[in-house]
Amino acid sequence: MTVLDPTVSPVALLAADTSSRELLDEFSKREIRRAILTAVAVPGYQVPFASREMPVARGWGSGGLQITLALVGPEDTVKVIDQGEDAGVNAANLRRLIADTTGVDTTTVAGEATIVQTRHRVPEDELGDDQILVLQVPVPEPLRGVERNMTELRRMHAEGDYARMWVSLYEDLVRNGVVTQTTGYPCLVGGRYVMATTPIPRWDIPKLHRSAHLSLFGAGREKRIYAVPPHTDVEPLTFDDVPFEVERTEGAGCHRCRAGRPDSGVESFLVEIPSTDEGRWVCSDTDWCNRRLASATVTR
Amino acid sequence: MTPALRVDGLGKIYGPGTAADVAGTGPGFNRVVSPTSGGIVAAWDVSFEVGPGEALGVIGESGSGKSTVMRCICGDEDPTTGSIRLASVDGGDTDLRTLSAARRRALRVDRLAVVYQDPAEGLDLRLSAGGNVAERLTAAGWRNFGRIRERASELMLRTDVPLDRMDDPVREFSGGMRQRVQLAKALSNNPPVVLLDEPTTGLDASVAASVLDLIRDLLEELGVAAVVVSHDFSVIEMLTQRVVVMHHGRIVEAGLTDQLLEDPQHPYSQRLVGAARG
Amino acid sequence: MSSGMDAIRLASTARLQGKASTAVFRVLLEALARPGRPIELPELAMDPRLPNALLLPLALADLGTSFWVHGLYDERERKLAADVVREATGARLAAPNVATFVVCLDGDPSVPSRVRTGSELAPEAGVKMAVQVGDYTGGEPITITGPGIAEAFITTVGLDRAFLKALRSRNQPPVGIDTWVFDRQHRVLALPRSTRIGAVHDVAREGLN
Amino acid sequence: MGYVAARGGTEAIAAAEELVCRSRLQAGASWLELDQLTERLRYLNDRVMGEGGLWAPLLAARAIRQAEGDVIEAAHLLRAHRSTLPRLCELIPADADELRPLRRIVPAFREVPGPQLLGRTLDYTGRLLDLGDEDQARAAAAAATAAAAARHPGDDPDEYDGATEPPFPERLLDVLRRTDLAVDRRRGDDPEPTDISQVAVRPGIGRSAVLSVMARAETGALVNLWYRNILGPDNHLHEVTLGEVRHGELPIRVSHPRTGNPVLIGHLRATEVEAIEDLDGADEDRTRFDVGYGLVAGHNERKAIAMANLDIALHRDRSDSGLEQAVLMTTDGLDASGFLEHLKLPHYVTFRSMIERKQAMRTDRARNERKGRRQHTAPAVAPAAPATQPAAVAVGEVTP
Repeated sequence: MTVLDPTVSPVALLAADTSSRELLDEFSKREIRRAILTAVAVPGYQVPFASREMPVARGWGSGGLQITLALVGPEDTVKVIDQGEDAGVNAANLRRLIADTTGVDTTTVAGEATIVQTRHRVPEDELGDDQILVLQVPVPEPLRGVERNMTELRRMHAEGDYARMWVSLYEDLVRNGVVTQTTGYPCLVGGRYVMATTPIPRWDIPKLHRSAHLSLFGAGREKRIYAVPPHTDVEPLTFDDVPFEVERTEGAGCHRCRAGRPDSGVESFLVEIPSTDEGRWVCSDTDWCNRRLASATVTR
Repeated sequence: MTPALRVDGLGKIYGPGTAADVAGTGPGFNRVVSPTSGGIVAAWDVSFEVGPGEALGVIGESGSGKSTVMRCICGDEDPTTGSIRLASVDGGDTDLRTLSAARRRALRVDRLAVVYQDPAEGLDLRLSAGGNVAERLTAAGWRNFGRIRERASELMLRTDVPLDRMDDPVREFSGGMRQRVQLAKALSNNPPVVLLDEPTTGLDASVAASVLDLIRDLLEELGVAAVVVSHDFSVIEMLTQRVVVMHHGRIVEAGLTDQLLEDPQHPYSQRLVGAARG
Repeated sequence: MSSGMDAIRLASTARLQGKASTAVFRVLLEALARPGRPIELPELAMDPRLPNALLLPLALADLGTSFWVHGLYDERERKLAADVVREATGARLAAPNVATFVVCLDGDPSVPSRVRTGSELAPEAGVKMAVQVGDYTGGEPITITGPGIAEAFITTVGLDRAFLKALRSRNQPPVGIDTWVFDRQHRVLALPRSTRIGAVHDVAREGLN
Repeated sequence: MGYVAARGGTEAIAAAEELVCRSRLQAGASWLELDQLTERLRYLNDRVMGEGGLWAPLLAARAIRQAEGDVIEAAHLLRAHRSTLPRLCELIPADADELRPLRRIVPAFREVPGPQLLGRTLDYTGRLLDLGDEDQARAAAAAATAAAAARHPGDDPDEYDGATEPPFPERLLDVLRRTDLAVDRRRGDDPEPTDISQVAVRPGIGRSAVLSVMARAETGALVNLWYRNILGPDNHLHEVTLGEVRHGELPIRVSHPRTGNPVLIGHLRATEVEAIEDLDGADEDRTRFDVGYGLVAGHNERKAIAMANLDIALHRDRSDSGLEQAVLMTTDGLDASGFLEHLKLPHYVTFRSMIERKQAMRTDRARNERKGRRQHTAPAVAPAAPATQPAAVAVGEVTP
């Protein structure tokens, strides 16, 4: 390392170590890391960050990918899922980009991962305090349905002025009899900021509430990072007398591992197979389902 | 007793100018444009108090500065000088102008309500009537859907909005009914001070009369402090006990409403009363 | 040797690249996510003459950021530290009220009142501050609650009452200062602005056990 | 543990990628050389550099070839490549007066200081599709290329060579300022140009950032935003008079990292436009003009004109009309097409949740119909007092 040559720019020296395979240079990582730290210190606040272009398109997980790449070190093991599935095409693509450019280990087992990058789901396994969940966020602004003007949105968050969000819930109940918000249910984080829960299903929201793990949310296209630290309140916005409802279908159970059937004693988020026969439900978390199947086989 | 609302030395200049440029404007000069700066002295040296349960009228022609005064009190405009105090904020010790914009906006949730001439200013026309009431209640921290529904129903009943229209968008309502919804929303959480800006102007005469009746009854029942801004002496006469007359940005006369109507002193007041009686 | 060359030589040990930079960041993140808990720093090649508090800007600063180093006791040490950070990161030296990073080498309680805290509209403008202390056992006992903390606990962080009081008065979330406290046993703990720091000098001492 | 290949997806994307690469190679045509792109498809190459935010003609050509001509894909490749490059120093802001023009027109005047220089433009080429013989054209191109290579600069006195022309002393804006016909809105609050690759732009950001966003915008998006405001529902724009339209070479310098002295590191071609606006607002100075500014990388006049016109519209539009947000947030080609195309990703978890809510609505409706109750009264849950209920909640005698 030639460090005493005063004609060499100190910045060039810092950059010199970056291996050519990496998708982000050292400075880009630092900028993302600064935003991550601010996000953790201000739970639920959408921290603006520069957001580099990634080898995947905007809207395809570029925000989550940048967070993961800013986090991973040689000790890490990464799991990547899309819709709960490790084998999905988008998950597979992101996993291979991360592994090929950083050399990090990957896994499909939630418990083995130090970093879980996900789109649209939180794993069924409860994550521990040594794990970080990275969520890909297409639309980070929870209030966009009630306000389009970004300056006004900024004011509303700054003042904690969420009355119009409550009114939209009121109107929803009046018109439809139930709260019709499906995935990405708005939550109040740490009693302060309303946050968009990516589009994870309502089923997954309780897993963010006072969790042992740290959750980081990355919106690459809209250039925002936000976070839920461990042991932080994540409360779905709902009226006191209108219970928050997660997805459940009476009588449905996974046709593979039987999760959700009354005799299984365990529930999971099920997705539908469009058919009319008995096998029309299956776990969205494929690895969790596989492990249940395997252990059931062993038990038998 | 602390007045519910107290305004001292309020002034507002649009465009260039400071207190030094006020000279040469006002009723005595028959102009509001400052001869030195060219700025418009919309209101100057306006002071009054309103006690709990009392309604004060502010009367004047358009351009007299009465609406400017109202917009300065509620925070839609920032006055050039003067102070505004509410008994509900630090017992009247704090000038609202020293508060942050965010805190001033927060006062509009439960300390102060405004009823605008145009319901579109005070309502979200895309929302249902009940939703508009819910907006104020949820902003004030109400989190029980059943209780909000109940409260909204009470208010619809009280303001003569048919209950079966409560869940329809206000956009589909007539002008009079929109104004009733605006009243229901403004009064939904019993704010101690209500400002009404030409609340019946623009309504058909018969509709205006019934809305006026409703306002009078509500003010009496609620015991709120009210400021009623109007160009129309019949409105002031019906709703208020005391009145100030504004002309070219200044208060030219103040007194009990019935006395002032009976025996106006200032020539401008005499002209206004004359026009109303004529 | 001139102090400039000295700084360049020291900076060569303090320039955190690739894995070292990542490892330090992960510790800073872990500390911030679990406020008040000391975390072991990774093994680094940094010259032992340099205080660990410099690791905050050394791991996170770059061309587009600025920093300030505060230290009343030893102006030579302060200046050298600043030169090293500038040389190792490319960041600009700036006044404390505008700097992205502030390093406080001596626990001077006037520092929290001199740095930027951001605003409700831009909480991200709040400073990231590193404070160097001797060890965590000294200083004022405090209770800690807030995000990242499962149950409130009582601790000391090596900062005295005046410093903590100054910090508390600037932290009005979402506005405030995110603080990392480095001790001389190669550890760091964090007090993000979201952490509520309570006074316990009048609380029964049994609470510490 | 190593790399764990999840069954299914990994094989599928690897096969798809392999198919793309193989098809590209075996296209049944000769290999596409980079100079064919930089020299024969220069508008395309310039556009990709502009929208990619990176001046690198050969890299842009590679990107276009790899993207098989998809402009946004090529811009994406350039930008993702840039993400891997460390940012070692900042350019010294370039002075547009140093632009050495290859073309310059001033539609606002017939006679201007300096020449009206039509230069290389498609404007007055007959828009007739050339159906000439391919072999003849090939031969003509080869002959012309050879002749050009043999010629030395200055051989032909009639041929304009931008490099020999000094910078023009005055631009139209200088003339307007000298004659006191232009509003002066030079300001000091945005002294250092914002690098939009380093910040998340949002409404309220300085003008330099807004201009940068437009300079990097997708050409079609910017042209459409302009036209939408001329003819569409938004109507924020007037038709401007163009002052300067220039295309030329701009010297680029950096500060030496140790000495701080400026060092010339090269040139880039750029298109510059000044758009003159006739002010007519109630609070505007009708006795003067205002000027909007456009500067984009490469030769792309329509984008630079749209930019200059939108610049002045943004300055005049002080309301919350949303024009600023539209310019800042909706004109980036990668953002828009990336989000559009993400709809192709699996969405079965969200769709499942949507179906579940539809069923919940039906269940609720059916339950209410059974009970013969109006659908939208309070839910069956017994209302409890709200936690933060104010002391008095009633209106007069209707107190419950």
